[in-house]
Amino acid sequence: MSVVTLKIDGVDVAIAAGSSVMQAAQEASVEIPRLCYLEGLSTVGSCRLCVVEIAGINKLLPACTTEVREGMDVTTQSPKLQDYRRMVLELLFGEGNHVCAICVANGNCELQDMAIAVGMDHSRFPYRFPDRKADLSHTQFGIDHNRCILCTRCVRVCDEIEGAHVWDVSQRGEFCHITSGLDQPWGDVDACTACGKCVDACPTGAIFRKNDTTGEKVGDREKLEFLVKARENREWVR
Amino acid sequence: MDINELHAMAEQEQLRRKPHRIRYCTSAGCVSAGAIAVKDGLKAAVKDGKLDNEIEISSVGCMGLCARGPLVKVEPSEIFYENVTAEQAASVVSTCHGGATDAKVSDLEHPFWKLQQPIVLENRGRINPERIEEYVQVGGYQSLHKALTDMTPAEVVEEMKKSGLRGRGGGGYPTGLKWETVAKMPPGQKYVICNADEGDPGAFMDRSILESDPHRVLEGMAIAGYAVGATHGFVYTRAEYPLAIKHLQKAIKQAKKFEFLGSQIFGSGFDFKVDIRIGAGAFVCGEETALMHSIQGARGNPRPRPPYPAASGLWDCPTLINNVESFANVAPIVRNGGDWYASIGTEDSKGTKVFALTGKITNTGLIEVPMGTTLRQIVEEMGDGVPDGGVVKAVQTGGPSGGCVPADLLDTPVEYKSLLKLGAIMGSGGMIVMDEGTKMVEIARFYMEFCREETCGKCVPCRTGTVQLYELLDKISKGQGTAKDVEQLEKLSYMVKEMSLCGLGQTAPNPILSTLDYFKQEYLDLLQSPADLNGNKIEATANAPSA
Amino acid sequence: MGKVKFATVWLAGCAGCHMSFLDMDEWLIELAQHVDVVYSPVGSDLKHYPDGVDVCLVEGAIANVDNLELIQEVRQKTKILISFGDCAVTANVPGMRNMLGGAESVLTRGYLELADAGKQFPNEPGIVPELLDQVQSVHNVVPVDIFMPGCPPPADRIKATLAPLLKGEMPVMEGREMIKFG
Amino acid sequence: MSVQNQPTATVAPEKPQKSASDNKSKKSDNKSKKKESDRRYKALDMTMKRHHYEADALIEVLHKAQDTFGYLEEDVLRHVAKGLKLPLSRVYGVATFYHLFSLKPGGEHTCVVCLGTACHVKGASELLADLEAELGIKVGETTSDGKISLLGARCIGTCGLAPAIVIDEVVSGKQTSEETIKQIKDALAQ
Repeated sequence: MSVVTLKIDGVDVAIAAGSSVMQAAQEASVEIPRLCYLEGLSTVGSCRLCVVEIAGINKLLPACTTEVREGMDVTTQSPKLQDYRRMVLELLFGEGNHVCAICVANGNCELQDMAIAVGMDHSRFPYRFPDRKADLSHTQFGIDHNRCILCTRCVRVCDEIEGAHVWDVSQRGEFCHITSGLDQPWGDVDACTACGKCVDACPTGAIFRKNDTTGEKVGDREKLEFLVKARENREWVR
Repeated sequence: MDINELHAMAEQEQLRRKPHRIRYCTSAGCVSAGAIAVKDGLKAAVKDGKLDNEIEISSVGCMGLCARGPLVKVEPSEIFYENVTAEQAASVVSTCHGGATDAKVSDLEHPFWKLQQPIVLENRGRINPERIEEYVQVGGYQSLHKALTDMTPAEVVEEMKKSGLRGRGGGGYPTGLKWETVAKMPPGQKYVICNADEGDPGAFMDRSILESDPHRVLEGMAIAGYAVGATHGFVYTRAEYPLAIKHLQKAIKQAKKFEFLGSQIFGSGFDFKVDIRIGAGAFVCGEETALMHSIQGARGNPRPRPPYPAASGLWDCPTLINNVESFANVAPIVRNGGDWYASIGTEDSKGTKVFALTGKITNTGLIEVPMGTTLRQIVEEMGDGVPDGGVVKAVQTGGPSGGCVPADLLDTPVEYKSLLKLGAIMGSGGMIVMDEGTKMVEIARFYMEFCREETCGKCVPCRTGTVQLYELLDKISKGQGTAKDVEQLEKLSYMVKEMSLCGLGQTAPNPILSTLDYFKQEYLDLLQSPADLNGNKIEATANAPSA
Repeated sequence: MGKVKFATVWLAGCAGCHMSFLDMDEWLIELAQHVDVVYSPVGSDLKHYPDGVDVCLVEGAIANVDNLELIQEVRQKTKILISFGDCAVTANVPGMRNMLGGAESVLTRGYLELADAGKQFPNEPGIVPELLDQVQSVHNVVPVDIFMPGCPPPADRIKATLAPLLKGEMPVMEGREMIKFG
Repeated sequence: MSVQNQPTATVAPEKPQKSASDNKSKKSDNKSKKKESDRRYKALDMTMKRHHYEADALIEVLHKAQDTFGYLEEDVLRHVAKGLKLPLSRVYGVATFYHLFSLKPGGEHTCVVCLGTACHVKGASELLADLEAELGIKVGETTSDGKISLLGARCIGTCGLAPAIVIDEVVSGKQTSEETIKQIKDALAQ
């Protein structure tokens, strides 16, 4: 396997060719903000939080979908990136109804974490207060679309790891939402195996276990990575 | 089919022709102006005068001067008539034998015609788009023959590179380079896609080409297939263009029948087939990665590039995507050589460009001008300016991805570089003239509303940034904005531009940024007067129900 | 140096932020040595917001005409206005009525559809303030100088925000301890 | 913050042209309905077969379904999902992404107002507002009697004729509100 070397925030990293800048950053112990990225799933590059500056390229590129190249010089933090990332967070908060105080994921929410990471103490853009629904038809789980940020991790985990493809995105633009089956109640979708992987994958409190109340959801996000590697490498011990 | 048969086919068509032909335009513009009644009138006159053996009444595609339809052309005298009525039809027929007509003759010396240089539109008014024989009669498929029998694929690519042709869909990427990249990919399954998902509101160049001269596009695609090593092509077009689809379907059928498409074309080892894929109402599918997802039956969500389609496109195979106008330029380039094409236009931009000239302009229509023609020549000379003595305020190019060029910069030549420098873009060819009465903030709001409705929703900046941009513009245009809102508008515009995943989001703020550049005062004039300002005054005051 | 003129204001919120303020316990005594509490539901009996306030903590969102009137007065008369807690910063729980639409549909839902008895709108002009169509965060209505999120902001966060101000410095609102929502 | 709040509302959907078979099915009485629908399913099956039941043909198949049934009802989507071996949510996601696909039945007649730039510059939004007032419905809606749907189009490509409308597939240009309203009345009277 060939190896490429590159610099991330001045740190030299050597990593297998074909890896992403995100993986290289992890190797270099550099934290890059992200929401749609989850180790073990395919990448979509949609949340745009992980955009980085690469010397010699006049476009910002997402770390999760950009392949490493020999000699790359990557900058993951700059005033501009910080400002743009903060705007992305403000847009996300304004787009849904994220009332942290009453959310199952309060304190264990990646959206909340990212807001702190980018220094968002308030949103400069007005909140939209969309009229969104919650679906509690499943015996074990619920989905509250108010808290959904459309990262599509649930869609991918269900399709790529569980193989059930219960979820997909329907409509378009601001009306996009996660749909189960033919826009049926989740509990009515035959394909759902109630495996709970979408609960673990969800970065916010949008998909949750029904017996969790405010601040009680503790998602096990590393479990998916473990599962993928377990299958690949036949290592069943964490 | 070999070259002798091709020539024979052209000759036969020539022999079949009657001494006189009267061509009427069947494009949407003329049809809704009454072209069908005119056709009926022409046919009746021929029948009544028992002139069936001498005069042929035949349809042609768009002839360009849409403002003055229905248009009728008489051959071989090559006289154009404008605003023809059904009542005038008989007298137009009589001109074939020296009669007189009161139908208005188009002034072919007018700059509208004079400044044009038709290459893409060279068959305008000359062929019936539904008859392959007429296309062959004007030299059609000879370029394909030349490429397949006299040139290697590498030589075809070389001519394309020499021509300097740049992508006519708006991006302006050098076409030859794109072809070369795909050609250099390892052999195996490759695809050619013709992007006919013309979605910019105010643009109808591609529709016109497909409706009027579909074989030219097929010929260009087949040559491209040969050059890059692809055997399968797709035309992805809009369901909103039923006539274009019909003509294209017919053209494919005819081309197959005469073996211009299929296996071992012109006895060479080259096979090529073309399928049509019809969109279902999504502007974003004009973006190449979204378009490919759509061809594969998925939601039209774009994906990050690289990998570019040239390396990994349709079904992960190397794929060449060009738009309709780019493909329509291929046959003439192969016929006359890349150097010939490169001799037209400017250093930065070679060849010609087709524009749909619309808005507050006297001569709306479709024109093809050499690159380097100035906007002033197009708007004032060719277009005869704003009707009723109005004054041009700005010209918008590039639709929702483009910008406005203010009247005092109209001497700018039409070139990729020059337009980009002004914050506008070449775009696919929509050119909308705005007069003094046009409110620029309103225009920016209109385009943002478009983008808000057309964003696919995949990436955050575009999905929700366009909503916030729209709301800001709406607030400002209603007179409720503050200086802070204008500042916010500009900041967010840059963010959406730099952070969005695909071209739609990356260009969506352009109409805002260009109007802020040239017409900032119009924004400021709309702000709340300082008297209203108490910090940011709340917009909705108490509104309790009357209990 | 004269004492800092300090105020706290309670708009549409649950008073939890003020409770958290009181949770600062013994530091309140230190605070009292540096400030004059000129207006506050928990620290003063004055009925009118005075002129020349140096620092004001504003709890709650802008939900009715009284809130609107008061916040505009506060802004005019205050040097440093602090959005105090999630309701002030985001409209938070009071803002959840915005999803129902305007004031009319909210009242209809609350006083007609869900009422068991005596279905009628509250109506006492001059006493029951009229609802605004949309509940707004404070900074959507007037400019805000410092944002202190939290539901409620923990006592330590309030202290860490106020302490620098007493020394004439601006607090640094960064990191989980200072700006976590919820 | 008004219409934008409904996740289900599509903004200004461009609309499928109605097919002859759709009109026919509406008129057919209940007895023949079952047979009629079987025939329509057969037509759909033919299309899927022609595409070798490949998942990639989803959009082509949905076009056919929309043409045949007039709109994409739940049973049809299920049938397509089964035929092409696709997850239900995937089919639903695609069907709702494209504005030409409609999950609700449209009116017997359609009036499409082009809202492209050239038409906008020449007063299409005022024209649309007048039509909304005249018909008592908003763009994208169908009158309660099911007679006519009022739709907006992004651009129908006849910018030289701005402002342009399409009533039951017939394009008319350079419209005034009065002219369009008259044409609608004529169409409804047929």
